[in-house]
Amino acid sequence: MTADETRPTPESAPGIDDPAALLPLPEGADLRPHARIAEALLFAAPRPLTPRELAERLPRGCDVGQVLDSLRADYQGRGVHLVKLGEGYAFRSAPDLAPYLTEHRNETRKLSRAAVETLAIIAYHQPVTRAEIEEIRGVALSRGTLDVLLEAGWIGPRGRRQSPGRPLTWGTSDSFLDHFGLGGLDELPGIEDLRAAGLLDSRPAIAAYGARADELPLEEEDDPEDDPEA
Amino acid sequence: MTADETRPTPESAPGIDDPAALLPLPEGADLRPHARIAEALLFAAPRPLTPRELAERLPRGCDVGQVLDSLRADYQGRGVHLVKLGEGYAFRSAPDLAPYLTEHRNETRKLSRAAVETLAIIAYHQPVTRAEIEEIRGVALSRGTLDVLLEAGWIGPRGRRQSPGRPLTWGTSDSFLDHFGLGGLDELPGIEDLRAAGLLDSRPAIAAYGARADELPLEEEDDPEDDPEA
Amino acid sequence: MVTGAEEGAAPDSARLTDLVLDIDGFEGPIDLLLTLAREQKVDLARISILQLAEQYVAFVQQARSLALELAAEYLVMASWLAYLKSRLLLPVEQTTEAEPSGAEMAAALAFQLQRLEAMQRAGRDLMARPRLGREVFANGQPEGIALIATPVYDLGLFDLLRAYGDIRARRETQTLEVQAFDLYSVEEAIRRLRQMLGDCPEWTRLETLLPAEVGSPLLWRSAVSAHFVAVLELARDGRLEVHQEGPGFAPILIRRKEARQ
Repeated sequence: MTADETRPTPESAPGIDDPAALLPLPEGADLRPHARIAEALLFAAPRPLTPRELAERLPRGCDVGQVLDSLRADYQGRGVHLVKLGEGYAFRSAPDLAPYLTEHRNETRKLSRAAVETLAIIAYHQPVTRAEIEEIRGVALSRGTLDVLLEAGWIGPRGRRQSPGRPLTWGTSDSFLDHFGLGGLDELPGIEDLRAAGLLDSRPAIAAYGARADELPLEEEDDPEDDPEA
Repeated sequence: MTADETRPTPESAPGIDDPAALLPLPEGADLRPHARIAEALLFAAPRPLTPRELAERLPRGCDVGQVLDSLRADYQGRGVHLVKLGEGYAFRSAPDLAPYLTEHRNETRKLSRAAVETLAIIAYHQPVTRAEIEEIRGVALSRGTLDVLLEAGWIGPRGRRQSPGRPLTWGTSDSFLDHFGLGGLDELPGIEDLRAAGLLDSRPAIAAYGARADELPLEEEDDPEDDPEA
Repeated sequence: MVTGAEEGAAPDSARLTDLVLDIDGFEGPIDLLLTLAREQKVDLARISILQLAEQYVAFVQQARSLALELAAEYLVMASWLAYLKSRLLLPVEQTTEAEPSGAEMAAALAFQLQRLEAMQRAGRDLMARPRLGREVFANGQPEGIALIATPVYDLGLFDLLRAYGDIRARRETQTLEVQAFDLYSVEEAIRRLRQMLGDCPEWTRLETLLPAEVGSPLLWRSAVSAHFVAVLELARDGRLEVHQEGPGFAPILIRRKEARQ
């Protein structure tokens, strides 16, 4: 076969090319050929192998215990260890190297509109219950919305409201302040600041009832004269 | 994972518990801590890792080439080898131990003769167009031949030839090199001899025959709809 | 390097028949030619193309005598080889420049045969290598390199404030809609006027019929317009007559319209 010419020659593998040469092993013989086979078997196996399973695949007369001991010793202090997992044995990366096998990466994500609004409501109305958030937004909170904010570390529970059902309340965390560059919650701009900054838009629906809005003070904060867009 | 509970404590891992301790490496320092990390990385990775990928995960200032050389030497003669596969490196069982590992062998579908020849032509003549493959084989490629090679992940499109019709060209992939244990295309069996003999020249074959063949429905399969990319 | 020298006997016809019957095993005419060429048992670089052409033509004739159907490309190759053979046998003459000489054509064919043989051998060599998953194995339990993604949200204070501003704006809208129910409805005005029509056989000023208990100016204005619309509705239904003296804001008069029975 021409392929053999380019095949890497097995480096110093004494007498393993012929599997038959391995059968009946004399007492105290070199473990190395068997250790090589066990090493490859444990490496390639899709699950840990028990000593019994190894013995079935190794040449007859081979002391599996000895082979495993010698392999374990070979890998001591290396980046990969031979470990016992239940009844079986397998190679595993050394536990102290776990930090190198873990890649930490920042992943830029976009928050859903619902999450941003919920965060805003929690920030302005804390401590606030889920029901109150839903009332303010006018829609039910979907399951994941609070989870996303919790995972981001921006909100946390703030105890229970002393009202029927004792609902949990939510508030913002220190890392919320960090992220948004706020020295404290009192630095959140008030309603009037928002309006002055053009962040509180009037909706077309208001114009439709404009005649009436002139005469009726709607809410204490909502002085129409202040509205720069009116 | 319950497996972790049975995992032994790392035996004699000198001073690697703190990853930060490894950064800036003095000239001529002990390779061993870095070799351990590279060993674990290569062992854990589900595919070959390039020196660049290793360098990104190793402490700064580490000579990846040296680390790889030392690891390769460590594993020489063992049941598992560190091999170069294309641009990457990976641990693989020693080829001479194949008889002991046959149990893991997943029976791959036998490739047709046409597929084998086509793969060889793509490997040795890449980038090569479908028409050129047909010219070398003297016969039209049947429908499934390229598909089989594509499905195996061994070939991929290599851009279009700047010639009339802008035909798509084909080449081999990294997993081709991985599957056949090749460190690079220059390790293809006998490629140097073939090149020296001029047999890899893109010389058109028997011009007169080819010209007449053009008039025959030989290439009816070669319409653009056949483009496996489409 | 290729000559038309006659070397070796004509191919054994029994052997040819075997080849013909095995036609499905060939990957085209070049592959068949290669098989025939190997029978010459010489280096392909020194193959007798003339002899090869004869063998091939004999093959095609044999196939026809056996009434086997040959693919068109085999017949095309046969005619081309017959042509090549005639070119090789004729004395070399001054041919036109466009037409390659017989020797050139033979050399091109020899090259193609060598090239195909090289690729067939390369394919076999590739397949004979220790292959991943067959002779060589990767880690059967790769632990993988874990990716721990820390989400970083692209959200600034501005976005947060803007969202809160939007919520507040929406709340204002909602409040207005709720209060809008206080407006005097046309339906109510119709109901009210119908009840009062019995007392209006004569022309009556609409404003005297308006409700007195309406509180807010807005509600009163809506009551005026609701009653005006109600008057128009009832007039259309033929239940009352409406009359206005002069233009502009002159008083609107209504009276009951007698049912025609």
